[in-house]
Amino acid sequence: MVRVLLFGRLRDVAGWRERLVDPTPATLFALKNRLAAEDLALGEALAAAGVQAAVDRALVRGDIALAAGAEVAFLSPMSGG
Amino acid sequence: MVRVLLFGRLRDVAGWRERLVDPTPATLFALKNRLAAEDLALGEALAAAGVQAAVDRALVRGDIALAAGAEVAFLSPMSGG
Amino acid sequence: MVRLQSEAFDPGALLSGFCQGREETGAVVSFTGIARGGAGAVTRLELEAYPGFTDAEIERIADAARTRFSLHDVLIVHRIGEIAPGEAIVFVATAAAHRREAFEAADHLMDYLKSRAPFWKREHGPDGARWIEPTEQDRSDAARWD
Amino acid sequence: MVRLQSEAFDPGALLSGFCQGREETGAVVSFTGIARGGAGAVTRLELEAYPGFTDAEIERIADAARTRFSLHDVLIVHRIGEIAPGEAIVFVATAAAHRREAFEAADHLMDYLKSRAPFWKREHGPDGARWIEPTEQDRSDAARWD
Repeated sequence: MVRVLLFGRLRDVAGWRERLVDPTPATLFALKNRLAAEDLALGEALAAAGVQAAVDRALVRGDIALAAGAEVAFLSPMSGG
Repeated sequence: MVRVLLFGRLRDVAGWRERLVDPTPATLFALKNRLAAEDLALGEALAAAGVQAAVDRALVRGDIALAAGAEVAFLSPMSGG
Repeated sequence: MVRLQSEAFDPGALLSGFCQGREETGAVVSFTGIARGGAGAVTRLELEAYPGFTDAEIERIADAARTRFSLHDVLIVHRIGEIAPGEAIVFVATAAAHRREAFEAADHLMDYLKSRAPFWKREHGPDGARWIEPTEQDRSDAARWD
Repeated sequence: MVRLQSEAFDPGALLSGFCQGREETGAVVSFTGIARGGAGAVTRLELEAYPGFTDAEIERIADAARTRFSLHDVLIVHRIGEIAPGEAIVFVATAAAHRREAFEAADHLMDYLKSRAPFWKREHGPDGARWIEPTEQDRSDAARWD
């Protein structure tokens, strides 16, 4: 099981801000594919330019293995403060 | 009669910060000469680089006629705030 | 120190505390960012952070600035949640021996905060809500320090 | 507004007042200059102004900055008389729509105040008193804006 968080526009697209995904997907990309399979619009939004991912609060580039209990955040382009 | 004010180092040299000079000297240079005649050290200090004069609170370059009641200030090089 | 908070704050109270007991600090610069009303176009601002991530990112930048500009101290307070026009959004204070370092550090931190800090910001107005992204100016301001 | 005063002041209280009721000001920058103790080398500072001349000169520069940097407001408070280490000597605050103008105006005003404002300043320490003049750095900082 992993915890998924959405920030910014992504949340408007998905209609949720936080959910649990079970069982734990093997990798970050597998998680993205699973979310996209359930919600095409969200899948497109996650693939858009400027969207970043953080696993356990650290930015991640490319794919990465996910451990059970991981916190995965998808970050829309940041607004600045 | 004119009022003479000294600022900064000039005051240390002269030993006074404010005095009246009577009768009114015709010009600023005449006033300087009169002060120098009374106190050689002050005369030298007034002629030093960076010393400015203000008449009635406006900076003056060169000589200028003095009216009775004028306020003449001699300003040592400024320190900034 | 970096603090994210949903409560309104008084920039003056923060500055008073920050200036206290500094006998060797010659210069304190503060920046206060205020939510603008845009003559009625903006009724409120909504600012979201990712707790544990946003604060850690800002802390990292603050630490780098401390070294780069030889700061004696730095304080960053950032509002999150709902903010009304006229309220302070962000407060940055820097303390240094001389004014040049204090000015540059505050300027640099604000450029970073405005363009790269992980916040998501929405303006609400009579015509609905819109997400805000950094302007070109914000991006080029931040690039000055790279 | 420009104010010369012999009483100590709290920079935070000045900033609070300056920030109040600004719905269209996006940025407020403040600078606080603090008397440094120099690890005991300076026991007090003595600062003299020429009333009616010093304040008029500073007012003139503040007015020019208001125009040059499109400021919404500017406040300058300067101590005169005897100042102890750790006390604030000068407070400058600038308000503008955007941060760049507010930063530049405060920076500019401080460069002016430090190098060209008509004050006479003396440091008192265990070894006696000495008159202070602007440093080369102060002069070249001020020349950036000419």
